[in-house]
Amino acid sequence: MHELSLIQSLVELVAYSARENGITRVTLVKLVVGEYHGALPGALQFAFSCLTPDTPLAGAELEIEIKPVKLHCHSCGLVFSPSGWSAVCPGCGSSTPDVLQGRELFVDYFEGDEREGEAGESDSSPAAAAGQ
Amino acid sequence: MKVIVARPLLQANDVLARQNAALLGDYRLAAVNLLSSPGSGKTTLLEKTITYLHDQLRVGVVEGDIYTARDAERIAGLGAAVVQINTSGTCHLNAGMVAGSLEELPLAELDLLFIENVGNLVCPASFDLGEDCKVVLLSVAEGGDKPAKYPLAFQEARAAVITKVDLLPYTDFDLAGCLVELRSINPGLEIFITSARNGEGIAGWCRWLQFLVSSKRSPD
Amino acid sequence: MKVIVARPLLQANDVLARQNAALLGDYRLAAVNLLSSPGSGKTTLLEKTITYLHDQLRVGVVEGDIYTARDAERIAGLGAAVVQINTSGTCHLNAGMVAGSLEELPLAELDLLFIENVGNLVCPASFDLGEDCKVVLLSVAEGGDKPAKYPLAFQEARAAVITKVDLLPYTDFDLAGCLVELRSINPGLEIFITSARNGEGIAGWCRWLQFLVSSKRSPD
Ligand SMILES: Nc1nc2c(ncn2[C@@H]2O[C@H](COP(=O)(O)OP(=O)(O)OP(=O)(O)O)[C@@H](O)[C@H]2O)c(=O)[nH]1
Ligand SMILES: Nc1nc2c(ncn2[C@@H]2O[C@H](COP(=O)(O)OP(=O)(O)OP(=O)(O)O)[C@@H](O)[C@H]2O)c(=O)[nH]1
Ligand SMILES: [Mg+2]
Ligand SMILES: [Mg+2]
Ligand SMILES: [Zn+2]
Ligand SMILES: [Zn+2]
Repeated sequence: MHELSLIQSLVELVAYSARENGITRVTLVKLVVGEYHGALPGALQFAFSCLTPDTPLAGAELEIEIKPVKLHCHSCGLVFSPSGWSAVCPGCGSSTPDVLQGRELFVDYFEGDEREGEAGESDSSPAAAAGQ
Repeated sequence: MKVIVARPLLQANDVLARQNAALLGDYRLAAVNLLSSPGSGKTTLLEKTITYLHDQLRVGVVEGDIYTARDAERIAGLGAAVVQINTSGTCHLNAGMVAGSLEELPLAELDLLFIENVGNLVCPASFDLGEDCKVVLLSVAEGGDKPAKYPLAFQEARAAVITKVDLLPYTDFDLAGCLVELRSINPGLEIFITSARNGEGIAGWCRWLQFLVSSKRSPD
Repeated sequence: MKVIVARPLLQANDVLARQNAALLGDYRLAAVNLLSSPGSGKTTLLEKTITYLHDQLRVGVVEGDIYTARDAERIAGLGAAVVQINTSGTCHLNAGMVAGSLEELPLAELDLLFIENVGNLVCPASFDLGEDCKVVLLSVAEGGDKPAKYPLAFQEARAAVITKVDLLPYTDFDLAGCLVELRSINPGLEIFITSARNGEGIAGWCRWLQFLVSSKRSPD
């Protein structure tokens, strides 16, 4: 996955929601990324710091929670984190588990400052809010 | 002030993908998103498939490439309906690009739609386009370690097509070992072993496509 | 969502790339960034090159992969200094990742550094890492139309290595036509025609590497 598409989407989503909520300056963004999607936290931080200036997210902190893959074995009920990419159950050797965790890719929450009377000004489309 | 968002990051793409899926659903048109490295043989497999299924299914194609219309020209040469998308640098198709192409295709006159993604084993796997399933290609010449090294495409796919098996004698590809690794990465994966050059495995692959089409035509 | 054009990201990357270049300059250490599709033969070419140059140059390698340390293990098996970067999903190396690896390598004891990028003919071409030059690989099995369809890597590269020419008899690769197209895309490109399997072209490629190293050691 290209970290740029991730962070561009994040900036659009948060800038849009900030505007809806009358927030002019975002201070913290919490991102949850499942291991399946991959993305090195450093690469995401780097893209975030490059793509947020001139947006309401300028100067904000990006907090990243990586959710490790967790699988649930149908046959024996074991919940396990696979070693490498094998989906084979270490308990019973069966190999058709459900994915309990690891596919997440969402903005959990953000924090920011409200300013009286500034909410809803100008164009409020996501693209404009993201400073594109 | 804290604002709970809890919205998927690729929501903009996902919304468009669901619209594409709904449109394809209206026509009961099965759609397959083809993923692989550059040159694994996506267009060649499409050529063989369209020719093989000529009397049985009407196939349409969305061709995704960074530049050139060469793949679309190859498909058009077979008489199939085809639309070329040029991403002009972007490393994957997204649902919005595909939405535009669907408007240009005679959906009511098709039984099966292929979307050939940009040749890239990494980035396209994260973007749903509204397809019924993803199919990943792996050519024998690339080496059998690619599923473990580039796992997401193989995890997201419903089927994998191992291509160019006519090259087995001239490579160190360990077919048995690769099958074991593929099944451990994605136990539910359908696997087809093919050569577009000598025709091996094409019949089995096409049977599976016909099954996809009839499941979509008469669900349940 | 256009992915390649994000000037601020590339500019910030370039700042780090220039720092890497300055560090490599201090050691007069020539560095080559290897780009290609998955499985074009980057690691195999490195194995042949390290073995061939064993008595003449001390070679170090930064291995970029999404997952696994398989490529680094292959290189370590030859006794060369190697650091593995796992990008955990990211589709290219950036200069920051490479900066971290340079700290772990015995730079003063090396003559030539290879950076094997993630297998991806698209995204890595946009990110400078501080290398002296990019070299792009194209395997005969991928087909001769890849330079025209994925031009950026071929435009950015100083040299192209056509790999797996031992497979020419079993493919429809048009070598003469591909050379013409390569030269029209990038007239200054050095081109090497090689097979790691039968050794063809490896000597010429290694001569060029020695020339790179000596130019870096005694500039002007
Ligand atoms: N020997 C052999 N060569 C094949 C086979 N299938 C495809 N090829 C060759 O592989 C090369 C690439 O094939 P394409 O069909 O263009 O591959 P692609 O995946 O569509 O490539 P892009 O769309 O550019 O990413 C061509 O030279 C084909 O002739 C096969 O079964 N055997
Ligand atoms: N016939 C033939 N096969 C080759 C040649 N060079 C490499 N291969 C094979 O091509 C496959 C891929 O080689 P690698 O060296 O792993 O390719 P790579 O570009 O490093 O792959 P990634 O790092 O995973 O992107 C392996 O099965 C190699 O044995 C060659 O000159 N001739
Ligand atoms: Mg193609
Ligand atoms: Mg390699
Ligand atoms: Zn990418
Ligand atoms: Zn179990």
